[in-house]
Order: sequence, then C-alpha cells, then structure tokens
Amino acid sequence: MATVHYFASIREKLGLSTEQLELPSQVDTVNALVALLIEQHGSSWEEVLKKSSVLVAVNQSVVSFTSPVTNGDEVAFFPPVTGG
Amino acid sequence: MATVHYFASIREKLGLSTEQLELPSQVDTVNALVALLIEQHGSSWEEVLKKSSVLVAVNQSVVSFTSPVTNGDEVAFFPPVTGG
Amino acid sequence: MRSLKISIQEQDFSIDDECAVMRAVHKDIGALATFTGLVRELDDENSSQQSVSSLYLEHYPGMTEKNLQEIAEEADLRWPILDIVIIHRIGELKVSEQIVFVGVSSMHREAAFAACAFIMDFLKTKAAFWKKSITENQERWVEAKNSDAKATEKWAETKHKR
Amino acid sequence: MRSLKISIQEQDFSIDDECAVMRAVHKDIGALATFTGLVRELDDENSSQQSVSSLYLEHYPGMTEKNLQEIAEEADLRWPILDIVIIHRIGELKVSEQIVFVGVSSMHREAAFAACAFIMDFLKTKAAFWKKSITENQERWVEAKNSDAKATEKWAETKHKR
Repeated sequence: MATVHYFASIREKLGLSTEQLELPSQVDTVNALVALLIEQHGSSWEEVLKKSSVLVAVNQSVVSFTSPVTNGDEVAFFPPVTGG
Repeated sequence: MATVHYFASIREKLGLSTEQLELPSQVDTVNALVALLIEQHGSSWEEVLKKSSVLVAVNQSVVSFTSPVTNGDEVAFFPPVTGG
Repeated sequence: MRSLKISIQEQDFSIDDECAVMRAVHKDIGALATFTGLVRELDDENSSQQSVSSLYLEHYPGMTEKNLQEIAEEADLRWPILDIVIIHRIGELKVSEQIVFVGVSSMHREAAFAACAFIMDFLKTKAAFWKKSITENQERWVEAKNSDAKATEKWAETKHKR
Repeated sequence: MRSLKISIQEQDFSIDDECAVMRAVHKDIGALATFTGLVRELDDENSSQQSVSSLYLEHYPGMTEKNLQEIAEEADLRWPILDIVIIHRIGELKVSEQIVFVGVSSMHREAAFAACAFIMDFLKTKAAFWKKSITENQERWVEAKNSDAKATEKWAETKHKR
C-alpha cells in the first residue's frame, strides 16, 4: 500500500485529502501513479494533477515526476508553497 | 557666552562636563576655541583635546575643527560614538 | 547552532516570551533579530482591493517541520548563530494577527540579521505551507509570488562563512 | 513613514509592547522586523577575556535624538516604511539586559529587514552614545570598531528606491 496526500487547492479540487492504494508492480514512478489515479477517479482528475505547477513529494522530499514510487511510500501532491 | 560640553572619556579625563565662557572676538573657529581652553585650563588639556580621534559638534552637528564658532553656540567635544 | 525550536501551532505567540527563553539561558547573546509576519488587510493580488477578513493556513505535518529544520541547518552553515526559533501558525487567522515568527540570536548583529532574512526567504518558498485568502465574498488560494522565488536566488551568491 | 518613536530612557522595554502599538493602530502591516542589542558577558576587545559585569551608557541629550531622527528619515527615503520605533537605554546595564531596540513595520519583509539593519548600522556609527565596559577590576571606555564603520559604507551603494 502507498499513502497519497493532497493539499490546499489540489485537496479542494479533488475533494480528497488522503487515500491508500496498492500499487501494481508496473506503477513504479510518480508519472505511472498519476495515470493510475486518473484511471481510478476519472478524467476530472487529469486537469488537476497534470497541471504544470503541481509538485510531488515522495517520503516528504520534493522529487520529479519521473522518480520511483513503491508500496510503503508516502506520496503527496500540492501546489507551490505560500506560507509566511 | 558659548556653552562647551565634554562627553565620555573626554569628560572623565578633563574632569569637567560643561562650562560656559565668553569668546573674545579673535576666537572664531573651533581650533581657536581649543587653543583658548588649553590656555585657560593648562597644558594637560592639550593631549586630550588635540588627539586626532576627538570629534567636535557645534550646535549639535558634527563639524570640522576649522568651522566657525561664536558666542551663543553650543560646542561639544567627544570621542567616536560607540552606542548600540 | 546551540538551540533550535520549531513549532507549528494554532495558538498565538509572544515575541517577548520567545526572546526571554533565549536570553535567560545564555550570557553570550549580543544580538537578537526577529521577524514577525502579520495578516494584512489588503492583498497584493486581489485586484479589486477587497479587504481580506482572514487567512486560512494549511501545512503538511511532518514534511513542514523537516523543511524548516533543513532551512535552519543551512543558515547555521552560513553564519555563526546561537539560537533559532521558528513559529508558524496554522488554521484561520484574522487581520492583524501574527502568522509567523523567526528569531535568531548571535554574538553580533550581522549574523542575526542575515540568518533571520535567509530563513524567512526560504520558509516562503521551501516550507510546505499553503495560504487561502478569505474576503467577504470569496475564498481564494494565494498564488506563489515570483518575487519570493527571486528572494531565495540572491542567497546563492552568499559564500559560506564558517 | 507614518509614525516614528524615538526614546532614550533608563528603564527597560518590552518588544511585545512596542510591536503591539504598531499593530493595534493599523491593518496594513504585513512585516515587522526587530533588532534587540543585549549586554554580552564577553567583550571582543578585552584580550584577557575578563567577564563584563555591566555597561555604562552615556548620551548627548538633544543631539542624540536629532541623530536618530535623521537616520530614520534617511531610511524612510530608501524604503517604503510604515512605522519605526527606536529605543536606546542609558545608565548602567547588567549582562543580558537589553540595550537597544529597533522595530520597523512595512507592508513587505524586504523593506522592514533592510531598514532595520540600516538604522542599526548608522545608530552604531552616527548617534551620540558612548559605552563604558565595567569588569570586576576595571572600567574602560569602549573603542569605536572598524567593522562598524565598514558596515555603514556598504549602504552607500544602496540606491534610493522611492
């Protein structure tokens, strides 16, 4: 199982803050995970997660969408940060 | 009458914080005032007031020793500032 | 760096209390620089200039603390710092309320000022916080500002000093 | 600049109280940078590294206030500042006591940070204060530091921004 978190505007647009899902063996990168999520939740997720500004963190470190993911990982999608 | 103030290490070395004195007409610059003060107080004042680091203010603005002074002015001698 | 406090909290904070903790323990602090960010009534991006009534702040528990820890450690590599306190509030915050506090103590003022500004610049662009601006008629997630990205770039030129 | 408070006083001050005054009145403050200078136990120039037990601070009543006013006005020409508070204590101050406070509020952090650092650098080199360092065995008037003179020089390159 991988845990996926959504934050801020992405959380609101998707209407979901956290989910857990089993990654099939061919889902081994962030890009493949995004494809899986769109397949499972419907095409409305495509415009949200494929937006060029979206950032991804794997195990709490920001990484590129070509980075590996595997079961047990904590993945998070969020917009650019705006704290302070 | 001119008012002359001495601050910090200069005040301590001279043992005087303020004095008032009538400036003769030929005492029309800071340098001439310093000469008058040394004449009046003795040569021990020379090494204190002629030290190159000594600053002078006339009417609360730092000026050069060649600047004019006149009766009614407020003159102050002090070392470089060290606040903060 | 001698001490580092990172707190992400809903409740307000007191600058005096944070400074008092640093000052009470140690006698070698000569300089204490602080920054406090507050909720402003008018928002830069809101072209209608409608008054902001509150902000809503969200973070990524775990990652945000890690981001702030890394930023503080990077500051510590660059300047001779004694203590760092970073506090960031979350939840709903009204106009004039305090959002963020960064306090840095050092022996001398240059290090304290530079590290405080550095931490704020990186907190703005690298720490996992998101801000929603709430006016009477709308709620809007604040967009990341280009000027904040540029503010972090200037530190690339800063040489490591230790 | 909207408000300027300059106070030379014997009594201590509270950073929170000073910040609260600025925050209470206005809703456009987004950034509040502060600097507090404290009495350090060890003194740079004291080669024997004897512990400082207190400092004695003297000023030139009238001229010092004028110096600080001019420094604040110069900062105001350079950055978009809202409020400035400058407090400097005089008399005898013990280790860890607060000596000086500079607080600057602004809409954005860059101006607040820069103006606060600018005011401190010029206060150190242009405002009529003198400091005597008191250890168990001796009293010594502190010498002006070359590094402070250099710190003011860097601002000569800063362009006027308003």
